[in-house]
Amino acid sequence: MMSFLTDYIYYIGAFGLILIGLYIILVKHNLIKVIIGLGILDTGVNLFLISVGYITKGTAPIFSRPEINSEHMVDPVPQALVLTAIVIGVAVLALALSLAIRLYQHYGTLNLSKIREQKW
Amino acid sequence: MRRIVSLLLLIIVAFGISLSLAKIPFGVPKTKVGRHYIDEGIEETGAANIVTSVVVNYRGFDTLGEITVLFIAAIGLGAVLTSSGREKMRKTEPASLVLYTGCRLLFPLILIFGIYIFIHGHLTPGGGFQGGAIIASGFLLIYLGCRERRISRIASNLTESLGGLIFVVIGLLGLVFGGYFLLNFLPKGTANALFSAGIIPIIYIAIGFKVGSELAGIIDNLIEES
Amino acid sequence: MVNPILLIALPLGLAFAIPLFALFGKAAPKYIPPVALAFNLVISLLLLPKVLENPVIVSIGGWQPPFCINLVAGPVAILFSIVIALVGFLVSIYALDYIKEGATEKYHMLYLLLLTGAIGVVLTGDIFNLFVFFEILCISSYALVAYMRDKAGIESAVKYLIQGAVGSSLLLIGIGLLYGQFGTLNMADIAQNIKSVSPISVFVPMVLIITGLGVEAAIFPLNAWLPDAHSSAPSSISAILSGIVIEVGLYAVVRVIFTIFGASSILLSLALLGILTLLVGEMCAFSQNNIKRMLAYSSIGQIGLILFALAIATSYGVTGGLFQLVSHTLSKALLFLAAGYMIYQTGSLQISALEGTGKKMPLTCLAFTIGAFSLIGLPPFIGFPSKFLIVRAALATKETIFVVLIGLALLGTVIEGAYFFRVVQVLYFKGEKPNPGRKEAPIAALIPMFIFVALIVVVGVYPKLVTDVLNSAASELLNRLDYIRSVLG
Amino acid sequence: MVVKIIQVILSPVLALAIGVFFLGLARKIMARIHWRYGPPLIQPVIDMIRLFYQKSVSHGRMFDLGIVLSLAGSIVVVLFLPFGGIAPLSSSGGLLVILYVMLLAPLGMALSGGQAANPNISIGISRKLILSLGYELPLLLVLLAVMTRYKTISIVEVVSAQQSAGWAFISFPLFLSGISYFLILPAILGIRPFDVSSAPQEISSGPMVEYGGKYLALAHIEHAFVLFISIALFVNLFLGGAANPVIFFAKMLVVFVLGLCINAVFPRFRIEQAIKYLWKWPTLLAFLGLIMTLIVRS
Amino acid sequence: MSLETLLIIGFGGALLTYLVGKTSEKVRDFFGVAVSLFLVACVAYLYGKPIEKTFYFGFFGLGLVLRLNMLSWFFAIGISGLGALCTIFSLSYMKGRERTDFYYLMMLLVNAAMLGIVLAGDLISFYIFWEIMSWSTFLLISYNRGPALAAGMKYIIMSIIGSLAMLIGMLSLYTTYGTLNISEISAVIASASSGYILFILIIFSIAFGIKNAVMPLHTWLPDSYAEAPSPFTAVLSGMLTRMGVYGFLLIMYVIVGAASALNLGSGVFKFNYILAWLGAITIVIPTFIAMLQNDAKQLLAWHGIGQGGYMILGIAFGTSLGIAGGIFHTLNHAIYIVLLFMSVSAVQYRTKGERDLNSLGGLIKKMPIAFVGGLLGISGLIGVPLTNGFVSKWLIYKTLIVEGYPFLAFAALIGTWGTILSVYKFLHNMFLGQLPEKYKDIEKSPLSMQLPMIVLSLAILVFGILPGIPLKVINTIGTSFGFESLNITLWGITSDTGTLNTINIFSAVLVAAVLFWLLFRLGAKSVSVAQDDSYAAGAHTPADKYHYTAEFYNPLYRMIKPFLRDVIDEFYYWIASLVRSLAGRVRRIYTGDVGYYVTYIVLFLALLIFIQMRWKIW
Repeated sequence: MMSFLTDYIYYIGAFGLILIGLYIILVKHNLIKVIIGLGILDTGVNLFLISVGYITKGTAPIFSRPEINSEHMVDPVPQALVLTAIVIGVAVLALALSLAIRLYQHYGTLNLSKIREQKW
Repeated sequence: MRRIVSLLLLIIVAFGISLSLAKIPFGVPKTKVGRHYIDEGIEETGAANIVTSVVVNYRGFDTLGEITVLFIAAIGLGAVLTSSGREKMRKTEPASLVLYTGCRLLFPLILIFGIYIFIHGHLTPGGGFQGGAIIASGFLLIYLGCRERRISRIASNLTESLGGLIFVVIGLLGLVFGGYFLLNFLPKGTANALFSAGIIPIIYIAIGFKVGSELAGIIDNLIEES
Repeated sequence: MVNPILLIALPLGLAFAIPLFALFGKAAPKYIPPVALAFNLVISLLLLPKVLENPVIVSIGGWQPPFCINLVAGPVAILFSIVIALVGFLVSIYALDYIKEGATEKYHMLYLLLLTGAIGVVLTGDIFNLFVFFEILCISSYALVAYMRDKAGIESAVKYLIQGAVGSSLLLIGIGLLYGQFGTLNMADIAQNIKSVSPISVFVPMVLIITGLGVEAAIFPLNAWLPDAHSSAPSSISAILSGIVIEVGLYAVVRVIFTIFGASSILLSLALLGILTLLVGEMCAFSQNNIKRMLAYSSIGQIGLILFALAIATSYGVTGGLFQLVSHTLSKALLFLAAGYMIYQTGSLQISALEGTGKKMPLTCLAFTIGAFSLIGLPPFIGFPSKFLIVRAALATKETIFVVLIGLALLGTVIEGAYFFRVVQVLYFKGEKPNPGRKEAPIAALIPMFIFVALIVVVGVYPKLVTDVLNSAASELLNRLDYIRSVLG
Repeated sequence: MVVKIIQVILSPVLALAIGVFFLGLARKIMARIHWRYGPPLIQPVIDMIRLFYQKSVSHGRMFDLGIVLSLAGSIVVVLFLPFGGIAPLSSSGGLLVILYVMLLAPLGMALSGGQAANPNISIGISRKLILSLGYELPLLLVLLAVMTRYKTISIVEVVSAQQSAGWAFISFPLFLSGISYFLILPAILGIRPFDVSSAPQEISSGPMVEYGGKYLALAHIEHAFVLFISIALFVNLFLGGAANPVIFFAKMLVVFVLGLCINAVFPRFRIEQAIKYLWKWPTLLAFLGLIMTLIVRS
Repeated sequence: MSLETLLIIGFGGALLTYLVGKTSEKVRDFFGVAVSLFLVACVAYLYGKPIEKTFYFGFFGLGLVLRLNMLSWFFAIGISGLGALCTIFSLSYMKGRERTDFYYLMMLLVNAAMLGIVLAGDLISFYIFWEIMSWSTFLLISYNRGPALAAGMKYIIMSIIGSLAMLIGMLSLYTTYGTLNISEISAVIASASSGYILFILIIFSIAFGIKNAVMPLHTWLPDSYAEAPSPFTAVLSGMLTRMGVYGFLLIMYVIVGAASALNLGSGVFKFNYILAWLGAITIVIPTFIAMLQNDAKQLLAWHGIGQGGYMILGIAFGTSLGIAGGIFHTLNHAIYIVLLFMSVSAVQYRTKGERDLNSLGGLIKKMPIAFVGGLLGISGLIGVPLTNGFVSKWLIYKTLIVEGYPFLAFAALIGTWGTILSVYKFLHNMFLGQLPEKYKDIEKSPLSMQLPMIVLSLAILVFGILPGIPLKVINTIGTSFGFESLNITLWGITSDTGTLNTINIFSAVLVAAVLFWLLFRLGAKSVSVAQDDSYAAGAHTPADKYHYTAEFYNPLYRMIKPFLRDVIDEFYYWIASLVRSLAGRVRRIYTGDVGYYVTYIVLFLALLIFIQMRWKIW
């Protein structure tokens, strides 16, 4: 059990974040909270990607000196992916917040269960 | 009720994912593509920072898309937020002199630091995005400190589009010279030298400015409206 | 030698350059999208003959796949890029006059980027790159749905954004799981090794990816964003959303299932899902009074039909599905464009408000009627050959389940007929005195509409024009080994 | 050929004579049943001739044409019916044609009456048509039974078949049909108790209310023909026709008197009552007859 | 003169008429009439020239075939001829209406489409023309606003269902035999299992039964007939509905072939026996429903259904007599029903659209031509001897009796008597009886209406007295189906089980009529008085024109009305309301709450995973 935790702690953390984010989006009615949930979800996903590429006792994949040993360099690809994913997440969050502002100006509330003019 | 249902669903999902996750042992080197990059990257791209070489060269196309996404976000934000016509100036009492001066002192330094980050993106950790974010934080500082200062929309828009254009044009030049889009057609130079890695620094500089102005624009818009 | 990369690079560059053009004049930006998309159309048509022989593989950065991102310009991709460029081009012409208020140059940028994202999704051969372009597609459509900044638009955009964001996060998880297991992101490379690991550990990422993409593809339980977004976006955008975005999403789903996972065993459940989607969509559309919502729900129904046809997974079926996809794109885009100006003139979204429009704006109503007939599948319009192919494919399987399902699908068609004919009646025959304050749509809107009409009629009368492309596209989708071989050499 | 022509001329005259004779006979017998003396037998003839020279009103072209048309129709039917050996045109379509040509008479009457805008006429016509629907139901079943029984639609062949095989009226399945026909006979004739359509007391003899003078005379002639036709049809179909006119006439006389005596005691039906009656017993019998015929045939 | 040029003239002419109409009404009218007449000329010219030509491979490599044989020629001439007459009739009827260009466009389009249907030599082009006909008909039925919309909706829904059934049948044939060419299919289908043939027959019968309004599928017809613009109602009732008969002939005797089509099932459960019984039901019930109608067009519409039953009854029995009767009755029905609708619409045209039988009357002197048309029309409909309807009905009855189906024959005959009652009411209430005050001074129908009516009246008499002319053509059709030939004389048919000889009847009636006319003239001169100056038990009829013929058969109604509810129609409406309420429930899925939507997404995910866990679909 303990070993499982130690082996998979990053995964567990990552998916913990993912599930928390999803749970927030599922049950919360406040738009801001939902957006926060989206943020948490993104973070979890990014953490998961990073930890996929991790190597035990890994080092950053940078040849600050050419003769450096590349044995334990972690996988650079997930890091690139995460970079992209972060930026995309930022973009989505920014757009979401701007929409939230407008929505509030229209409805005077951010309670999603009250904002139901578009239905059926 | 809703909570219970969602918990139930999430448990099922988590269980399923864990099944697949069990096939991905943590921390053991496994990935062939990544290995290839680590082994060959420095010869192939001349960038000491493999992550950078991956970001800008191997998977440069993703990065192009990535800045496009940020660009879209900035535009969309503008489209959603710019209140048509009326430019409303909000009444706020000016900040204290210390804060004011401090901000104006710090701002150039932050700018310099950001620029340093993305100029050395191919050597040290960091790069265009990080640098851009730092620059944007500088602008944020200005907004917080001295309220009446505004970046000019025109300028930021031009920077954005120029940055994007430079990226695309470099890619197209690669297509022209070598028949491949985003081909690293410039001399690679020696690793760990500032002037190395061909197009990578150029692209990173473009990205840096672009990201900086975009984030600044986003902040500007948000402050404008809220 | 034209390089498929231009299909993405040109519009992207032009979109970036739009602020520069804006310096030359307020009106300059709105001419950029038509130009760019006309370029794309020409390039795709130039590529077409070469592609029909064997797919063009373009690797970016000059490295060999799987070590770089590569574009696969196969028949499917080129077919889609032709459709996207064509529809985008016509709709952008329509938008010249339709989009007046708001920050118009932002609209045109977003529009162009949206289409670029769509083209990128269909062209790319790298799954993470697919994700990136998918995000371009989604985010720009979120922004465009909200473009009018009215109550409905903002609300729909928020809902759309939340669902889309959840979907893309799931997609990303799936991609991460795949990368963790195969250490590569190249679709062909993954497809090559897909059978080397235990089914369940591949199934979960597949499900995650299907779900993530399915949100855009409007598969039944995932399509709740669609009616809101379609009905409250500007009509030109509704046309694009319904004509391109969901089709591209469906393409992604099918590509993932057929090519990457070769999942022939879940096709039956996909077919059931398709029929479910069809029936739900048609039912909801049947009980609508808001014309754009009605069209939106009917898009759901059509997507269901397409999914069903593709899930038959015989060459007939896939050909029929792609044909139906093309015909739906043309017809539905036409319908939304026509409806756009009707609504603009009547000032109301209610169907009942359209009474007597047929007298005041005859050409628009004619276009609408033809689109509706084509969608129902009446000859001599394009909807008929596609429906013909689908039914033939379903019957050709000689399996009871498919025959029953096609029966249900045709039932859905009857319902569809019911509501479309109702609208046609309202347009022409309802209401004694048409309301005076209406006039015909401007020429800039009529030209694209009637190009659509011409396409619908011509292809409907002479389907041979497209069948060759569709056949080779179907064969590309169906045998993944050729795909793998052509990418990895 | 000459024989043919003679027959063609002869049979209508005979028919007319017999019909008129029956009319007179009818009044006589009625009177006797009512304990009156009654008019002489040739009274109808006298009436006709007198009427024929009286003044009359006409309501227009159709008013004249209609009655002529109906008389012509009756004549044609007479020509098609074998009368003893005399069957001038019997080979021109058989029973179906007769059935249809019998339409011409009421149709003509109705048209001619219809042009005169008299409420009584409308009411009378509607009653007559309803009544005809009432008795056609059993009549058709009867005719179908006969035609099915002898596998032909030609009435001559029906007759000849009976001459070999014996009367239909006493052969097993068809006697039911025969009885049913006998029951509906007065309805076909429009005499009591089925004279709702031309009830003199309530709607002043319905369709004929506008008739006067020659119109009325022709209407009487028409009635005489109908009388002849319906009885002759019965004789042909069920009593095996006859070899020579005399026997044929004898059979007709028997049928007529019987029918009259049976029905004379009834009061007049209201129209619904008439329909109900006609659609109950005669129809039932005719139906049974048809079923039986089918069973026997297979 | 090839067939595709014929069709091109048809369709192109329609479009041209529309375009011409944009410039000038007069030219448009002339042009439209010219096109329709030209089509008649072309078809007539093509008589007896069998053509079969594959001309177009664009449609998935399926050759689209156009072929002309006796059957298609027979229908083609009827279509083009009646189409031309109705177009001429419309000239004055449609004058001054709205959207007349559209009307003529659709009218000619429907004609061209019907020509395409009968000329089609393969099922796919058959289907294409069929669909074009359906939607253009829909547009024309809805042309009169108001209640016409519901009628049009009913029509199009049912015909979509029918054509989808046809699509399935067609494609199942295609997947089985790899061809859609009618002659090729008919060559190979004989080898198929009887079950498959039964399936094909049934699924096509749904399509054609809907079009021909066979009893359980008839409900679209009355409303559509009543609401469509009257000249088009004539086309609709005359030929368009009878495309169903053509389809039955095609599927039963051309494609499947008499040999196998007539021996499906056993005993009373033979396909054609059941079909015949459907036909019989279709005769009886609608005819008696027609008796209850007080709307002239509704009444004729129900008769349209009933007469369709005769045709089905005729062709269901694969005997040469029956086939001949069925086909001939199709033609005759077309002629007299078109004539009747024309006379109704003439009255409508003059009385400002009045078609309620209870408020018309006495028009005989005002509109004599219309009256004669109506008289001959109903005579044909009843089947009075010497009108065309008599001959075809005679053939059908004779078939039924000789084949030994007396109950079917009974149904047919009793249907005829119902017809007599209802159509007499039709004639009486429109032209006879009292003339209402407000119609005192209406003048007779315009020439462009009289002309077609005269032509059709003559046609009725000619075909009634010389049935040999059409019967020769029909006989060749029957023999082409493989039935033994009838021996046709110019006067009728001779056979050992009773012959038909119209000349005897004709001459007899003529002579007798002449004799009695003379006798009549012999009598004392009659003074002619006004129509309504009539004897009413001493008093004059009251001056206020109370309409005495309202509810003509009231006693009968009281008796039979309870049994004649149109239950089937109510059933369809029930289905429709069911679908509507179901749809209303389904859309509740999309509650506006985004939380639910995300729940759906996760639910979908969880469901798929669960299914995989449980059933291992991968």
